[in-house]
Amino acid sequence: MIDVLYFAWVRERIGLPKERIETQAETVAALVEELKGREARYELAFADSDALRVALDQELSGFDAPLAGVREVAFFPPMTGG
Amino acid sequence: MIDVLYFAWVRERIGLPKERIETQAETVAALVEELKGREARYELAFADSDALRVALDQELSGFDAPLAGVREVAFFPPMTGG
Amino acid sequence: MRIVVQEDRFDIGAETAAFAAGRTDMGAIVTFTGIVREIAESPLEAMVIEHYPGMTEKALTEIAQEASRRWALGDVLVIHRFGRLAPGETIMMIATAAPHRADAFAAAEFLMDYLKSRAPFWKKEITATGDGWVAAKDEDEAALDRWQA
Amino acid sequence: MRIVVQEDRFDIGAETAAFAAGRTDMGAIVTFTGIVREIAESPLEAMVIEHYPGMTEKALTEIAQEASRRWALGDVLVIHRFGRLAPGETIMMIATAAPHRADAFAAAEFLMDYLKSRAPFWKKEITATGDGWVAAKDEDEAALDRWQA
Repeated sequence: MIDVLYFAWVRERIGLPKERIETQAETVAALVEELKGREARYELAFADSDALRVALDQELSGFDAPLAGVREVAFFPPMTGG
Repeated sequence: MIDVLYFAWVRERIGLPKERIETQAETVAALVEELKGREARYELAFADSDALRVALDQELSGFDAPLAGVREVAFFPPMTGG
Repeated sequence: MRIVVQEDRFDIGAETAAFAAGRTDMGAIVTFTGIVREIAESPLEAMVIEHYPGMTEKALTEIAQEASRRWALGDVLVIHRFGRLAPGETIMMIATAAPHRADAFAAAEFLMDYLKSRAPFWKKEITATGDGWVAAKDEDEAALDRWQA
Repeated sequence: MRIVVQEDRFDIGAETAAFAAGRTDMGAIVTFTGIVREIAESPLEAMVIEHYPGMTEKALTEIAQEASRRWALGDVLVIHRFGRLAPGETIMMIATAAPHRADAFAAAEFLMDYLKSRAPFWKKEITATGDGWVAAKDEDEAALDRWQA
């Protein structure tokens, strides 16, 4: 079981800020493919992965990173703080 | 007649902040030579002209600048504001 | 080092004065303050800032620690708000204290460049004609390049 | 634009708050504050700042105008004190307001570099073992080179 968090327009497209997922995906990229296969709103949210960033346990990461041992995955657009 | 002002250690070496001078000097450099010829304290203050700056009518200037029309000449070390 | 993430307003005057107070060992204090700006094209009603609680504080702390490693700093302050802000309201501020001005300035610019693109905040503009998420700028990402050793 | 040369203390918190207040057109405010710093070698009793009344205001105004020509600024503030200051006291501050942070930062650094070496102020350190005029640093003169077009 893994917590998946969504922020900004990723959250809006998927329609929820957080969910718990049972997955066998070994990498972030595999998890994204699995989610895209679920429903159109996931397909829409993850359509352009160049426009997305991912954090694993609150550290910025790459889409090829392994999910082994990870408790929290977050997907969001590029940050616009400051 | 021209007002001559001294600041910081130039003022301390010469022993006064300001004086009025009657001079025929055509440039700053000529005025400096004239002052150096007056007394030892001027000689001491103007010994190293590389360490000095000059302003003519409150604008930074060069030692070769003409004095024609100038009302106020100021001599001082490099600035250390901020 | 002080890192604050809050919804409430803060007083940049009081924060600046408190940050600078009693520093006889630091000659230079630099502050940056970000303010919600009116946009000329369409009247801005509000700016809504979303963030990632937990990761935000962690990311800001790491950025401030990296600045302290790179420059001789005496102290760093970061305050960043989230929630709904009106035009003219203060979004965030940073402050750096250093013995010399070059370090205080460089660290402040570094903090801002990293905070813009690496701290998990997202801005949404609310206007009379609709809402829209602020897009990240290529120039903000490019600004990070100058800090690569 | 506001240029102030004064002997009295000033409140950097109040000045910063007043400078930033009500700016819905400026997204970025940068401030720099200079503080009298203790010197490790010999306990500093005071810093005495001499200036050239008349020329000081003129030079600071010209430097601020030049900054406004080079960058898109909304406002500039310069406050510089003279007279006798104790360690920890604020010597001076500058503030810049701009739509974008790069302009606010660049203008603030430019103002400081020029103010250091081109505004007629001279510092004298008063210590228990004697007094001495602060020598201009080569690095401060060199800092001006980066602004040559």
